[in-house]
Amino acid sequence: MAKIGVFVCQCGNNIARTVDTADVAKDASEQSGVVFVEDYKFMCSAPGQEAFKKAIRDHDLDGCIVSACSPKMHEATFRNAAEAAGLNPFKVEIANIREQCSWVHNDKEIGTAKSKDLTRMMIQRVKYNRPLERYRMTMTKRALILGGGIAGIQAALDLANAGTPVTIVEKEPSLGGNMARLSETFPTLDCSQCILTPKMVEVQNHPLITIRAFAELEKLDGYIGNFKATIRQKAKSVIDKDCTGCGDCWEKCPFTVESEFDMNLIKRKVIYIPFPQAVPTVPVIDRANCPKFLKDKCGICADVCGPDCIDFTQEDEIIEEEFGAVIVATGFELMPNVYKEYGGSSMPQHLIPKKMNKKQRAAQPRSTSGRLPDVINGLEFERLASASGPTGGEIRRPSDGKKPKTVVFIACVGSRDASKGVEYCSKICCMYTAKHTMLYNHSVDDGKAYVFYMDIRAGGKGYEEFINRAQDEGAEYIRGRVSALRKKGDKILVKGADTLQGCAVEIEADMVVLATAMVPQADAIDFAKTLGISYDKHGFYSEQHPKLMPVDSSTGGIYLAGACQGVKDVPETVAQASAAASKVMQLFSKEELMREPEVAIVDKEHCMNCWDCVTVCPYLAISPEEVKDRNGNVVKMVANVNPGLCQGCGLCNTVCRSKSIELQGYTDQQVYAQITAFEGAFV
Amino acid sequence: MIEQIREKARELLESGELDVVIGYAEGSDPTRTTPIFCRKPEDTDKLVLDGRCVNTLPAYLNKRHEYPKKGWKKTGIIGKGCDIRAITQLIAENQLKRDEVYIFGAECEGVVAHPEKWDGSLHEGNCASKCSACDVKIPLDTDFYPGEKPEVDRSGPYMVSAPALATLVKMDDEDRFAFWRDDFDRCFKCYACREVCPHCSCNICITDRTMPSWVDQAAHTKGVFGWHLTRAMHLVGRCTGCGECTRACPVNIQVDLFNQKMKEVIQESFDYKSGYSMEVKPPLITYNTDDQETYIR
Amino acid sequence: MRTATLQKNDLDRVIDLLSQADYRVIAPQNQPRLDGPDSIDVAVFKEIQSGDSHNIGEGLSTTGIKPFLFPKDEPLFAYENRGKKVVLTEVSLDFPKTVILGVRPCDVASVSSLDAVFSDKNAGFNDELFTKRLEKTTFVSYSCTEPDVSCFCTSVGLAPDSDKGSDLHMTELPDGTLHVEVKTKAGEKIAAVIDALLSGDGDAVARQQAGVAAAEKITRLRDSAPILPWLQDLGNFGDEMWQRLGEKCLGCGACTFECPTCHCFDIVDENSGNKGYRVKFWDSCQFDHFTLHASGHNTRNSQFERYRNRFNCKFKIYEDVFGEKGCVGCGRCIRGCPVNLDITEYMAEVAHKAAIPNAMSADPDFE
Amino acid sequence: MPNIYQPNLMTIKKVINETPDTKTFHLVFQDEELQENFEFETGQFGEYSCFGAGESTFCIASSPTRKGHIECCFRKTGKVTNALFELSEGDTIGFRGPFGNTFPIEEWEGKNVIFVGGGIALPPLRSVIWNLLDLRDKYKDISIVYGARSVADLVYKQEIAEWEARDDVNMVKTVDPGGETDDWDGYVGFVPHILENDFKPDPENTVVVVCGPPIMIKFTFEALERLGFKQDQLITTLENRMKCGLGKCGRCNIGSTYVCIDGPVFKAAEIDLLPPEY
Repeated sequence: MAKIGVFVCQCGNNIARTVDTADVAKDASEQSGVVFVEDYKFMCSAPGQEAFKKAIRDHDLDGCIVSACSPKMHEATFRNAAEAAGLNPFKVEIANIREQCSWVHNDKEIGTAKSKDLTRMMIQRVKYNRPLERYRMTMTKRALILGGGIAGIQAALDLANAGTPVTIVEKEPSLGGNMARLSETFPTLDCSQCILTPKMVEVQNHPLITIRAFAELEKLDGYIGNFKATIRQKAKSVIDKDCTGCGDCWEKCPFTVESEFDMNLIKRKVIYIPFPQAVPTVPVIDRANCPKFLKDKCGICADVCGPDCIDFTQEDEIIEEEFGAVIVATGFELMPNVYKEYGGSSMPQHLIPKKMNKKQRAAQPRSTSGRLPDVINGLEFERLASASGPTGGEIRRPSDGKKPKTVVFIACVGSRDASKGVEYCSKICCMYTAKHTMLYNHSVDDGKAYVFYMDIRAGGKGYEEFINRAQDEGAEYIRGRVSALRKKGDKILVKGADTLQGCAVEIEADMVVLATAMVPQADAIDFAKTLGISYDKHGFYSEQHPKLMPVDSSTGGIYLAGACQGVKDVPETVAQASAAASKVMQLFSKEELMREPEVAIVDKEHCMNCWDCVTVCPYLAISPEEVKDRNGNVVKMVANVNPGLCQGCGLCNTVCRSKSIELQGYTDQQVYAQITAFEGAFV
Repeated sequence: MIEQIREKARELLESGELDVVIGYAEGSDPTRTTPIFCRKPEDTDKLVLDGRCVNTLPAYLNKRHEYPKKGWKKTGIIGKGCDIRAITQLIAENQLKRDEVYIFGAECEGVVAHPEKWDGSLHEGNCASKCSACDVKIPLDTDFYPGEKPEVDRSGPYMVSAPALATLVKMDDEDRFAFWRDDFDRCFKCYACREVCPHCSCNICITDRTMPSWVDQAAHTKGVFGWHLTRAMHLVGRCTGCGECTRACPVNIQVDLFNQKMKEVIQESFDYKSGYSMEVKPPLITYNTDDQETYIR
Repeated sequence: MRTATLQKNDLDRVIDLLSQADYRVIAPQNQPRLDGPDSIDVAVFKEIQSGDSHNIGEGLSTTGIKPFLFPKDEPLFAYENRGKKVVLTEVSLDFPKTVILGVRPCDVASVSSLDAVFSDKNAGFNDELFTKRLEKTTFVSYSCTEPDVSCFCTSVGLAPDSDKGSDLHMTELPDGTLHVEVKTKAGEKIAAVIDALLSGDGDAVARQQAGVAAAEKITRLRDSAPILPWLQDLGNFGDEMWQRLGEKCLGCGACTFECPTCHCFDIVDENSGNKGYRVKFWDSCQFDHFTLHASGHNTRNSQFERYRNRFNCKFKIYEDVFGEKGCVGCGRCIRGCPVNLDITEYMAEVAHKAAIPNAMSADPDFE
Repeated sequence: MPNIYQPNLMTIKKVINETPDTKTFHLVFQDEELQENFEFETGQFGEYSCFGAGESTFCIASSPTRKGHIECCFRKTGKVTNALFELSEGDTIGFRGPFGNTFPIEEWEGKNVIFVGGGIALPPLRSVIWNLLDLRDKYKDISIVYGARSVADLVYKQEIAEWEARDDVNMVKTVDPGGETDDWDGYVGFVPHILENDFKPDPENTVVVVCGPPIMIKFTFEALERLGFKQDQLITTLENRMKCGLGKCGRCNIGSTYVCIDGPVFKAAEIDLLPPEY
């Protein structure tokens, strides 16, 4: 027989204002199985918790209801207190009479009646609560970092410096990511590469960090503490361990193609490192463009290589490694210029909203190149302004290399416009556009920079001052939108509106820089599926809780850092990377992994092996299992849940027609008892 | 047609390739046929196949019934197109293996809506509505088909619905509820609708589970609605539209209208029709990150 | 007792008069249905008001009159848990004075079978929910003139014009008039209420002839006499026919729920908060969990065993235990069976086994 | 006459935990007059209810010779027994009964009586055992052979010790192979085997009462018949599923025999005349 204690909290006046807590306690005391009730001002206070523990011990309670605030608040508090008092923590339930009752009612009579119902329902429920034990499991204390940009680099260094072995997987031949492309950074205007490359070198030299550049994650199995990653090391055609990075091969290589790193503004060799400070300094052969691979001609690189480390026969290598945690730091890309009025082309495939059907999607052209060569985007401008860039830091326009005397910068291209682009604010554009005007003014003395903007959003430390400085240095800010860009001789006629002056504006510009929206990587959604994490409608990865768990992904053991989770500038990215690293450290600080026991369990007797649960499980936590008789013959197949993978989402419960799978802690018996205890249930 | 099937069935029973052939024989009235289990070659002489053969025989292949326990390694079964869809669906749901059955299929002219309406022939006045736009009159997956099986285009939606459904959909909510309440008043929960259904495959039905009793067992309004709505939901994306639940109902409640409505919804929302593929899973059991509803991701 | 003639088109007046005399009048009525090829006519017994259309005399209703004596679900009492105490509240046994009109002879004959189970004739336990309803109910039966293909009342000692269990019996004569026979005191009361509509003494000869004519239309003629002795031979319990004939049975309860004499029920508590009802509701011996022990042992583990029990119940157990007929030959179990499992085929087979050669004549195919 | 389905209310006076899933309740009627006048005979059963869960059938496990309260003993297996299991002292349950026939203890006077039980089937035997022990002079040797799957599954452990201690009872206890503990001092083996090979009772002037699962009854009867027992010396109780206990709900019948009315006590000779549906 149940010996249940009911503890009604007044929450100061928060609950007591609209609920007669004494009446709720009295009603509870009359319920079958209730042997102790308490009505107290603050159950969560230290004395409240002590009274709770004392009651458990004195009355040998085997179930407790705390009628108080949301379980999100103090379920853990009271479960821990119960454990300290010798009661299984899962025999404690919270009846939420604050958020779901006192705060939403004004009438005390109604509030009290509802509180009684909620409490009664929990009393019935707790009778079916079984004592549960947390699962303990071993873990592999190695972290996998996906993406070698500033987020991945920072997380790797933090973890490795704390003694955790780390592997970075980067799809490009070098670490660095988008930050390596930047010229200077706002609001301090310090050189981006100057602050980034020392970190890259530190990563390269760190004994606990393994860099897998030019590699991609193919598959991720397992669960928190015990992931198994399948990594494809793409063939570099260069033997890593022998290469000294001398550069003979790429210097002698006679073939060039456009450099992705330099936003196609300049050419690179076919055997190449993306930029001079690349880490690792091991070149790769671009097989798609190398004549050796296309028509078996050339091979100069192999001839000139001193250590003899060019290997044309090298094949992709599949590496399987185990990790305990994963940090996703796959970054962002800029939305290409997809606007005809801005001289761009139509929308690229991956940016087409998912609402389009297959046919509509197929009809969209794939080309991203613009019609007007001197209309460039922010990243292209960064390369033009970068000392290591194609122009050595001099601002020259792409079409003819002239120094542009008039440059128009257009903010919010694609951002904040759900009908044409993305509805969110890309956040960094106001700042980098201001930076660009300054870089431009510093480079071209007599140049004139115009900025078309919607609002200036400069909510960071030193940010507003930075905007002011840009304006002081000569940038002319025009509040308004640009309606069209037209080619006019070798200039671009910018037609816009000045909404403050209330007049139309026309500027003949030498070059136009578009601050296009910051969007997830093209393959972000596919990659999320590989990882089994959730994402929003744009393809940014979803955090577990927007405020309280901003770096946890929806899947245990997978954390998010940087712009893959949402638009961010460098300081925010670094902060989040460190936060993700500290989450991993926290996970690895324990001897064993503890998993909450609220996972699905299978009723093997009734399971009819339709595998609906297997199909529906988003975490791949359920698999068929053989049931054998005494002689080892397979008598039937049933579903089996891996408690390490199960996140307790309950989808399997809903699809199981035979009711053969249920969630521990939320069993049918518990839920049914709870529902039927509500007197109005079947009216 | 039936002669060729009889001959083939006899041959396979004689050779021992099949342990049994499930088919139809003459019933106890001239208007009816009845399921028959041919074990001996000579039993196949009793096989008939015409518009009276209403039963969906794959119900006998459902693990829930005792038949698979009899130790039959390979079962022959005579199937109309819709029955074969049911077999396909059973296989898709892992309730049957393809190599456990040998499917005799033949072109189906349609079946009578109810034996009471049989007057010696099949015509517009007595043919079941499910047959009106059936696209599997030439069945899909057969092991034996008398003669050459013509190719049929089945790419379109399967939108056969009873005229009664249209009447029902036009009613306002209150009238429709009243209609069902009055009709369900006859239901005494004999579960004929469940037992004849090839897809009700739980070894213990949710209505028979007592801990807890989600569905009230008694046949009052709550218990009856509880059962029929649960049944309808359990068949979403799985029902192959054989209509046996309605035909079998001893008090003539058109319970398959729920299934038909659900079939339309599933087809409109997910472009899915059941029983056409062993591989494609019904949408309601599939976790898909491409789902058009963003909340699910 | 009294006999008389009633005009058939006066049946509406009969309903009016009985309603005015404070009877709750139950009569067979066609249920509204949706149009379309898949739906068929349904007739059920329902309370009828003046002016409602009935279908008395038009075929056998889809369901019988059992629900008016033994409802498909009914509360036995209410309970309320109050802490450690429980308060029980009895249900009312004050049932309305009822007349059921147009009951077919098979259905009305089934009442005494049910009474044998529920009244104190059975082991001294009187189920007042049944007996008090029965006390308040008067049956006005109506001979069949057009038995259908599934009817077999003549095989179980009844006939299309039987008046067993009836209070007032009507027979439709070829001239369209009704021959009325008052059988009991309760029937007399009805006759008194409708006295104005009754005339003469009735045509006893025509009534007799109508019965004979109807009986001749019944094609399922089985001799049920050899069945009981054959079933009483325990050796036949393991006969191969049970499995052979019963294997197509899918285990639904259609036959039992439509049967006028099937009386099995289950009892459960239906709860809402601290209160609830203990409810008695129809159950079926055809369900696999009917005899399932808590231990997992099932005394009737296969479906054919369950149907064997049903057949035994109809033709042996009812007679052994309750001293009544277990089958009234209404044929609903034949009409309602989804797989055409036909009880008369069992009867024929048993008769055949009991070596009564002429029993096979109605079913020449069954060799 | 009151509603035959409406139970009488009883208060749980005492709860004894027999095994992890088996409990004994001591029950008294809340109606004092009924408590005073309630009569039953050994072998009869009742319908016990937990309001909100339903009714379940078990025997009255106490002896009619011991007044003051009745006892029931049950294992939690289904909805009702699980709910009953959660009740505690002072709570109310419903009871309908007594129902069914009784052990013919007058017939056994002057004879040796052997009780053979397995697992949760000791409660019906325990009623008749105490009944006989309270009338000890009327009977000759009384033996009890009791077995369970494991030591933990033995019910009435204290009373087993009590019977072992008495010199007018021959107590034989056994557990299935694998179910023994280190300090187990009884036999290890299945009941029919122990009975036939170790205990070997003499059929002369002896009756045997067997209770247990159907399979155990079958093997025990066979073993006893090999020892020379005749069918009319063998008695058992059948426990078919029941709901009403009144011969109406239709589920406990074995052919034309209703266990709730004609049973639950049967002689082997009577069972032999029943179809094999138990």
